[in-house]
Amino acid sequence: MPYLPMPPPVPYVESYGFWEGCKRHELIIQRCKDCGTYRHPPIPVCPVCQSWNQHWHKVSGRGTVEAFTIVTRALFPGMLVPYNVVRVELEEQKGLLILGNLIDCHPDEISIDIPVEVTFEDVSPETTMFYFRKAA
Amino acid sequence: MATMRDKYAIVGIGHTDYSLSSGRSELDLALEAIMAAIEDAGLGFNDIDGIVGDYPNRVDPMTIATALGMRNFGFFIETDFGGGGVPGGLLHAIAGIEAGRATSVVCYKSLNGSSKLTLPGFAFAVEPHEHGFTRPFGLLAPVAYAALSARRHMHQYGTTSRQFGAIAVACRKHANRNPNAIMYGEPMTIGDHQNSKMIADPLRLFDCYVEADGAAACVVASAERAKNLKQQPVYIMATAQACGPYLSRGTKDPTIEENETSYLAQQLFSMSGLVPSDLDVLQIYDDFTPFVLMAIEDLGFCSKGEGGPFVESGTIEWPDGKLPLNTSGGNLSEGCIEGFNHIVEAVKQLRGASTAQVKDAEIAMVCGANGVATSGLILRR
Amino acid sequence: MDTIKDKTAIVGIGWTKFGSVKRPLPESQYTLACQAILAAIDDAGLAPKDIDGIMRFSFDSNDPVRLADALGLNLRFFGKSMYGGGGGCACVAQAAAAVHAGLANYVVAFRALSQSQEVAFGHFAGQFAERGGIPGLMGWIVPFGLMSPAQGAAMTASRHFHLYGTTSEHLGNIAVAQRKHANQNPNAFFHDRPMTMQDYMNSPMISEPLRLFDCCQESDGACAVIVTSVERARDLKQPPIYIMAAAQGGIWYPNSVNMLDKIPDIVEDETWHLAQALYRMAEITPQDVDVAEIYDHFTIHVLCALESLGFCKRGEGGPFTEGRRLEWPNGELPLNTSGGHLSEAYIHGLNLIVDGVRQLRGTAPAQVKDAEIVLCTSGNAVPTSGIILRR
Amino acid sequence: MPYLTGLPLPESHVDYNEFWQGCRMNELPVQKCKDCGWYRHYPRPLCPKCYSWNAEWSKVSGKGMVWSWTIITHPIHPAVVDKVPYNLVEIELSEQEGLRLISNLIDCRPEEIHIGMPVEVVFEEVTPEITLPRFKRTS
Repeated sequence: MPYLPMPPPVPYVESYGFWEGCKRHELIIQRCKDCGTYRHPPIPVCPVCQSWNQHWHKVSGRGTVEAFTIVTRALFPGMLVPYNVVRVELEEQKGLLILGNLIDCHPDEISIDIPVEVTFEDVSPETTMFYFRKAA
Repeated sequence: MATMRDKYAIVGIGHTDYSLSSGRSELDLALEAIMAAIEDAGLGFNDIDGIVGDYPNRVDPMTIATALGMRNFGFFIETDFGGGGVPGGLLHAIAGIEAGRATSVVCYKSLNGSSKLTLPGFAFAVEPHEHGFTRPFGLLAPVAYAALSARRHMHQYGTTSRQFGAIAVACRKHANRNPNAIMYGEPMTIGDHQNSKMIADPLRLFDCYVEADGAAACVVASAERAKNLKQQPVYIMATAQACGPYLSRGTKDPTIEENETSYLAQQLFSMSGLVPSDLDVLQIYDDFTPFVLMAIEDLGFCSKGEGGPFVESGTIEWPDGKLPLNTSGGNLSEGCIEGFNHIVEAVKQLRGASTAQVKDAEIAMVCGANGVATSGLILRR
Repeated sequence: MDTIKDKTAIVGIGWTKFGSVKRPLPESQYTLACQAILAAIDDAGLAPKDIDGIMRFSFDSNDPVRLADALGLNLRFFGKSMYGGGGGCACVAQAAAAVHAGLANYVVAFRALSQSQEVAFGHFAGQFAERGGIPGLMGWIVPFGLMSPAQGAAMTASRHFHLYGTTSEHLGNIAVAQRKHANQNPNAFFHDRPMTMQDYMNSPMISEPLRLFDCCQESDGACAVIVTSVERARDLKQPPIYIMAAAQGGIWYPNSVNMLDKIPDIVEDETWHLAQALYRMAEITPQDVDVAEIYDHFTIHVLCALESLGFCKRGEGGPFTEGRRLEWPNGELPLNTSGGHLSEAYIHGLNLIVDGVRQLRGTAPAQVKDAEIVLCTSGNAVPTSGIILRR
Repeated sequence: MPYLTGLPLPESHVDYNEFWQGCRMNELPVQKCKDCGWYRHYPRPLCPKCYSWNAEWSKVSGKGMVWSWTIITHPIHPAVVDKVPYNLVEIELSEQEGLRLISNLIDCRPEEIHIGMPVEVVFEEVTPEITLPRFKRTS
């Protein structure tokens, strides 16, 4: 079951690798082969050294909540509220942010800086979503 | 009254391979072309402080700025109206630099017309609802507008399909010297044109542009700045845009003397102080052959109705014609980069680096699509 | 480097009635655009045939051909700003640049919106819900329920609260001040609706920590301004309002899926860069500004802008809103004196520019005494733009 | 049976609804300036000739001539894959030079169509909401 009744992302040229990783239950982030900088969302060129050499690098999936909101108004019928949206800073690199949801977590338990870890949900044969949960 | 004549120059050009299927995103293609243009200029990525986006903004300048590591980009604007607006991107760049807002501005166009590997974003923009007056009747693509205009031209002036074909044949001949042209290695005779599949009578397959994957870019800077850069500057003698009430979002009536392209010509020639006979080479937007023929008339290279005989006379064919047209093959045979390929080719001609080099070419014109809001350039060595 | 300081002026302003999704105007976006543009032409004492340039907004379907069709215009300059609300002042800036370069004589910058008939921005993501999948960059946020600018702004707010101790009352100060200004403005949507801090605190929570009254409206209406050279301006009907500075600001931002979920840690953000360029060109400091027309899509973004624009330090935006500092008539920095997007109408920043011009003409609904310099900005949290105007 | 079916149909829009409502009543209403009398199509908010906002929806005769035509022989859009060849005509209405609209001729073989041929409107109901103005030869 996806956390929200929303359509899945449609992978595009730059993002196939990421979503393939999710299918393997791996959080993989694009990384510059020359200067080692991670970047997300994926883009073809390294924003730090402009190198085209890049590879998909498996990250720990651990990080901290950098910002969040509890959405309390549904934008269309069938949208369940309240739900949370969190922006997680991954531990690999300062400012390496990735947006997601914090599952199995009551709104009152969410605060900035709490440690979280990635988890995966096969929502359909084609799509595996990544989510975060509070770190044990 | 300020004039921008010769105050600015194209200092770098870049482009990708043009192909039917690149397997690459428009962003990927754009970055390759832009970085190539910056390197061609001998500039560093951080020297770029302005970006003119490509309508309808397929590739976000903010993403380009991020990829190029531009910590602060202080000038970004979008030229309007697709194939008509592309040369106008340089006009916007000049305005920005002249206002002291930037020093080196990159303009670009990136397309996945062929493989359609596009990257959809927001759906804020509202489609003009007047489509309701055309689509239900089967007017569903630009080729149909071109066909209706072409038929009028034939009716009014006795223009023939072979004359439209002369444009296609010239462009194909030029493409066959250009290894980056999609139609390279595929010669075409007027007979081939006449036998090509009818798409929208009187227009045949070879009257239509070739959809392509690819990107092209250039860097604009002041003439002073240009002097100290790597390449021989190509000076912008004139740049203008034109859009008037005569368009009326319908079919272009080829008999109307005063139209967007004639207004464009008037401005380009008055700013440059030139006359049509001063030009050595033409790069005219060629989505469909009849629009090229009409542009040749509207730009004043021949009078109304004489476009047919003019193009049939060989005048537009390299190497012997007096006014070679679309010497890279253009949208018809090199591949449609919505006219940015025309800018790149004009610069190559003036650098003496074209694959169909016009001897001693000194002055080139670039003209955007007609029948829509349009724009153009006159460039010199 | 040569700049356009004081070389161009705004000589005409026009606006329509304002409606909203709840109280729609019957006119189309096309009609509203024509109404506002003709009003501005008339205000300037010009004729439509004088207009030879148009700058339009991204997402505005009134392209140059449609406007030339309707208004009989012969245009030699046209272009498009980018990033929605971030582009309002960019339209004026590029209009000024074109005039300065001799590429056009009289350029219109305009915005027309009919959120009741077209896609209402707060709800555009609803269109994704019916799709089989979420395409492109939106695929990184929409499947996780980040679908509206208000939700993105809420992320910024939660972070700002956490980093700097900012509170809902601080945001409320902005909303309450602007409502007070709207109550002075007969054309403001909320003209007849006073609002207390209590009313603000009682307004429904949209996306924690943002409430309904932290959010701009979804409006119908249009505004237009006309830019020309100072030489031409002298012979026209209105006193010229000089453009002291016009600039844009954008930053290197590797996490660029943008739903206004700005990262308030960054000190040198897009608006900070904008401010440097504006003050450098205008040769003034923030202390010289008499009226601030700061783009208010959401109160939190106004607060961030006050910091980035140098009215206070990063993180001090909250306390800066206290002591009625932003309130006409006695506040030290009257803010969005027409009511702004929160309380007048959401015309994508063009109504802020119109009000800025009225302030300098001395004809604003909430007139600031002896206003001489006005700062107008466009939407932040995206690449943005701004202008500084003077009498 | 209408000439072409299954193509994208007009959406309701405040600027254009009068036109389509007229067609439903088998009338061809064209926007006309109440002050200078100039017809305009497609509809626009005001008169670009005299800047008057006074406009009426004037029922025109529906008579005109073929200004230009084409035969679409290649599926230029997914919606017409099984519809080609079909004709597409631009009609100049008799009321005003340059007053043109896009339509189809329902009673002509391609070789019979020529510029200048006199035509008159016929109305084809394609849905309960939408009736399209098409044209036939004037006998």
